[in-house]
Amino acid sequence: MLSLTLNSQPITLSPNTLLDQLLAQYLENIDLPFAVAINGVFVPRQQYSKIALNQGDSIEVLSPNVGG
Amino acid sequence: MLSLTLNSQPITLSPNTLLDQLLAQYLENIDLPFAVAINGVFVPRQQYSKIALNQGDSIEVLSPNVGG
Amino acid sequence: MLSLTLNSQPITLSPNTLLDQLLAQYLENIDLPFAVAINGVFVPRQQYSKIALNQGDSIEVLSPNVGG
Amino acid sequence: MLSLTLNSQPITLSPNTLLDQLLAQYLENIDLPFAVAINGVFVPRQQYSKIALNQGDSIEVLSPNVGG
Amino acid sequence: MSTWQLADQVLTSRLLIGTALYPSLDIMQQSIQASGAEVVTVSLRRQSTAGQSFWNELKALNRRILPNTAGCYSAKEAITTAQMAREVFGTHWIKLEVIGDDYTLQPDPFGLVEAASTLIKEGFEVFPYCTDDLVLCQRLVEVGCRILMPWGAPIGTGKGLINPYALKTLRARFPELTLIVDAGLGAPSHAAQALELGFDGVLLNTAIAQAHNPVQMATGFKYAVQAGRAGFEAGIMPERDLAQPSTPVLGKPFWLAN
Amino acid sequence: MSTWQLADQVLTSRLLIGTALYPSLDIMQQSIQASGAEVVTVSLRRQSTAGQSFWNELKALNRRILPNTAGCYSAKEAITTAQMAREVFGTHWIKLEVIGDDYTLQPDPFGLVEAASTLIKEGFEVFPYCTDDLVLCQRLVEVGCRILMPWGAPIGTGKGLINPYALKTLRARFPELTLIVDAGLGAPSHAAQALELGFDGVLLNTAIAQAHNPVQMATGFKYAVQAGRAGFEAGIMPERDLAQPSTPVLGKPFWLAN
Amino acid sequence: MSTWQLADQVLTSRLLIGTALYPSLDIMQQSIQASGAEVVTVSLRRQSTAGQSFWNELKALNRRILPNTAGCYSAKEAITTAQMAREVFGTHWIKLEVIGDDYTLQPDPFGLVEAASTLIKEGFEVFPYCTDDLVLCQRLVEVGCRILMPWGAPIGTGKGLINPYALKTLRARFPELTLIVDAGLGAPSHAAQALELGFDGVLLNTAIAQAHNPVQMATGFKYAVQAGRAGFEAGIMPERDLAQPSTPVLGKPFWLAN
Amino acid sequence: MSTWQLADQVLTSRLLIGTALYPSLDIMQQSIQASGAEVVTVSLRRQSTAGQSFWNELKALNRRILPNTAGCYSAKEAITTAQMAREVFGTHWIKLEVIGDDYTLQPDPFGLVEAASTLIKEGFEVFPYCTDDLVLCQRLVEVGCRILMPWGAPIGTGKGLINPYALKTLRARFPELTLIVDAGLGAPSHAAQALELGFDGVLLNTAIAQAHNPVQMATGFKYAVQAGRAGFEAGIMPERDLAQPSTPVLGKPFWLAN
Repeated sequence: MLSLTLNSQPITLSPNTLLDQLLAQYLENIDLPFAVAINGVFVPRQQYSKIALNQGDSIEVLSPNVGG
Repeated sequence: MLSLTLNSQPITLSPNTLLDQLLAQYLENIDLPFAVAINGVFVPRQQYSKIALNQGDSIEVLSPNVGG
Repeated sequence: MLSLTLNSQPITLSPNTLLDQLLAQYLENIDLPFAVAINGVFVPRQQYSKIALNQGDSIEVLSPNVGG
Repeated sequence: MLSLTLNSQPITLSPNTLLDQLLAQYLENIDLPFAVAINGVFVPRQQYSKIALNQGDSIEVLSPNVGG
Repeated sequence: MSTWQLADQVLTSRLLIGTALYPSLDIMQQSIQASGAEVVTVSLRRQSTAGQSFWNELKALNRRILPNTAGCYSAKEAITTAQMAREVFGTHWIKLEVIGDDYTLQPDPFGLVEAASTLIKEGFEVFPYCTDDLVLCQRLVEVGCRILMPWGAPIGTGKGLINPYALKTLRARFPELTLIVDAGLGAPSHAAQALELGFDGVLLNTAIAQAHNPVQMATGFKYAVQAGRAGFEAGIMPERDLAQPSTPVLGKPFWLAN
Repeated sequence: MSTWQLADQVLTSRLLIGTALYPSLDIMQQSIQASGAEVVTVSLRRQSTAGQSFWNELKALNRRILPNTAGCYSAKEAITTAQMAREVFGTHWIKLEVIGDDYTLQPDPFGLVEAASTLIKEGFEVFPYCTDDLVLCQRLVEVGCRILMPWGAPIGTGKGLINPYALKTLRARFPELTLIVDAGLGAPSHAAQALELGFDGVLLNTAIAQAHNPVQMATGFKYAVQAGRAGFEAGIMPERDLAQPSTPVLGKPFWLAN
Repeated sequence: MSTWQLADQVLTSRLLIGTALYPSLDIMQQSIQASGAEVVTVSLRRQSTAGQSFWNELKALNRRILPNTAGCYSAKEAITTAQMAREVFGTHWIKLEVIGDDYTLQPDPFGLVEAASTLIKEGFEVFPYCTDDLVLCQRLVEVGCRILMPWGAPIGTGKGLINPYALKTLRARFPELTLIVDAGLGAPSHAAQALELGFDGVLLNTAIAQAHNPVQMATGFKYAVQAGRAGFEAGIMPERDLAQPSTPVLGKPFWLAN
Repeated sequence: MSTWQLADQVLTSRLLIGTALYPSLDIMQQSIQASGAEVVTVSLRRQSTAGQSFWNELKALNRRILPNTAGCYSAKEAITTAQMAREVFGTHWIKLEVIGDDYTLQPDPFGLVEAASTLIKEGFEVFPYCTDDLVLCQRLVEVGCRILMPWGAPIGTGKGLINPYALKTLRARFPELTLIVDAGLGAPSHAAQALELGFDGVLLNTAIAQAHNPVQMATGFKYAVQAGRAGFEAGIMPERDLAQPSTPVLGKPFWLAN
């Protein structure tokens, strides 16, 4: 199993999980637009299905919020 | 004859001229509201017909103008 | 007896007491220059011996103090 | 002959002239401390005798002046 | 837009405007329209052709008239001028100017109190053009003034509020009075600042009349008093010495977390 | 009201407004409406319930969105955040913040130029939140910025324009650029002053959101930018040191003649 | 160091100093020594032990004494106090204070002129503590004042010169008078600024007496008046809007030539 | 008078002075003497007759020399100039100027950090002429600067401290560094103010050299730094909004009692 973090929360995944699988699982109830970065690097939407997650990856999923 | 000034212009009048006589004569073409002071003292409109002018009187007839 | 005040303190004096008598009595231990006002009016030093005090007089004796 | 500039003045030198030879010649009457840069690069004093000048060199010799 | 009370009048605009110094009467008329001002200041002068045209324009504008005693250097002069103005314009309102100095055109505190006292007894509603001196203002209030018009800066200088501390003091000490900044404003932001300090209105002339484009400048001042008043009523944030983020720090991605 | 060009957009309002720090989303929505702003700033954060409600409100408001990179302390962070924002909001506009100091929240000139350079090459329209440093601004222009957003004062301090001299210099030296004062404004008069200096617009958040009455304060700032812009276009009178009468001296009665 | 004339005295120092509010008489004595001041202000109060010690110190200091009428709220009070002071201190100098307001402790223009007029007729040399109001100052001059002491700011606030424009106007309009800024100074730079404007001296108390270290602060103000006066006499450069190099551009090496 | 540490030197005066722009070398020499400055700035230029005379005067003055890199527009130029200066003047001190703009003559933050970094590695004691930008100053400290010389205003403008807020921030954030205000001062009070803010010294040239009487102005600045430093060390009273009497209210006569 892989240990990684999603928005700083520890999660475990089976090896070879793709990013879009993770997102489908974790964001199923969310109706907000979002974007993803892995280890501080932006991942465009078109690559979600091509990216396999790795041990220790730090995944950020961000959505609109208030700002000044 | 009396020598006096109207708005600093020297004028001569026959003795016993009343203020309203002077005004009638000098302001006949004027369509502006005005007020009068004699020797720096305000003369209300109702008194025009009661005031006899005197030698050396300084008469001011003032009307609306621009102001800040 | 007369009732009056010296620097706002009530005092009583016998009639016909002169100002310099009062001062001699009340200021005997004081080594400060001073000036006197009675009822808010300055009394020059030369008049101390000529002024008889009256019922209700308000006497101020003032001396140097700090000031800005 | 080489063409170069000294403090923006064109000069000509025979090939293989060393920097200290040039300085001896051009600065003989000067009693001011100075420092030298060739083509915008500082040349320490100890190297004057080792540096041969080249065609097109731009030599600056600077001395103390007023400054804020 | 909310209304306010100026003497016996209910007004909407907090801008009072002068009628002098415009390039033309036509531009004056357009500027006053554009300014939204409901009160205009005028003077009394000897008759002239210009005066005739002005009077016609003024009647057409149909604004509330506030005659001034501009140019008076003594209480006596100002009182006579005020009496004449009342008869001519049919109003007991008077912008009381008693000038104390030729160069600064500043109000004479002494003549001003004397003239205000007399005129109030004669039934005038006195709008005294005064300095920002608190004690002078107290005296004016003691003789019956309900309105004070301290200067922002000397007439025609366009410097804005040269002593905001004094103006703030006046507002704090006279919470119930009508306070109007009169004279010295140069830019719309100056008017906004006066209103933000809690002043009830501003009166100006030169800044509009002598702008490159008076009509547009009048519009600028119209908005400026609305801006400043809204700011005052809405409660301006206190100034802070330390920066504070507006965007939330909660929910930042890990790379912003430290 | 005239229009102006901000990047590829034609706008009417010269006020850009933030979406943070309001007492409630409802008040945020009303304030933005009242402000007349056509551009609103937003951020990216981890999902939250609040974020969901905000997003719904934001869509309903139908304003042009300017995402920020608030909270970023390096060029790399800011670049990643900008890339994510482009995808989320579907806009190549980015308010670029690279913070250089925790206490003043001031822009980092070095990181800012680096991030701006990269983002412009990637096709972004960069709105850099910068200091009023002329040389920094020149560098930003050299790497392709067409818009500059110098601070008025540190974020959230409400101090207004702490260095008008520097801001005037920027306007004089970059006559063709779009210049917007971003951050530090506290009162409507500050916004008016910025516009009077010739700035094209102002961006603010705290002064409105943290007012006692944000909706009314939003109205105040709406008028303030109109006031300041009109003043700028109309040509503000030069400041004078000597007083000048507005009411004419010609035609004065004899008692005013000396 | 050059000398100057204050009323009938030739002085060296342009600093006048108060005697109140010091942590102790000993520190007062040291501070006055350190300040270099040759004139000290004092008051009249009812006798007290403190008064006795103060009087002994004061005699030992051997400075020129300027009694005040502090605390007076009417011309009558001030006149009586002045008369008493003349007798007690053996000087016809009087610092005339007629306070018009409890909170700002500002001079009452009306009472001040009245008291000054009476006292000058009685042979006093009046040092009126006044506002920066030009017309008030003219009245004081008309009744015979040869010295004016306008405030910098309200007593004890330490704000410095809140209205330099008004102070400059006074200096320009009264080139022959002795002008001293009295009250409101907080820092040595404020005193220097007053002297740079051409004022003949400054009078202060709180800023020194209430400093953490009064003796050292007195030294600071001693230097400040010397600094400001030298600046005034030497001719301060006019402020410029454009930068100008100090180091010469002539003779620059080629790499600096463009 | 107390001493302070500037790099490896113990100094008495907190005034550093330039050598340019004087009406004559003789007046330069007298001005430097009068100023009490122990450190003088100089430049490198091509030889000239004037340079020869200057050099003789400079040697006679026997002051600590701080060469500048005035006129340099890139790090490379500044580095070469610094290296030449070290050899000519026999000092590792260098006033590092990298100018970023022809009109404001303001420091280039980018070139400055680059040059400072290189020069510090080569053993120089770098005195960087910088802006008041906190992040720039942090970078300079990171590359090894122990001294910072932020501008007060653009060189030669005489405007004084145009952004005291930024200077206060620098002092608060760098309590251990040597901070000197360099450039833009016009009057002695400006220098006093800088010292009162806690700055360790000031460096100036134009205000003295271009005064009507440079020698006297030098004296003025000598006193000004002493005044400001004493004020800083003695603890300047906090500014108050409400007036406070200095003369005691206790012991007032009855007519002052209410």
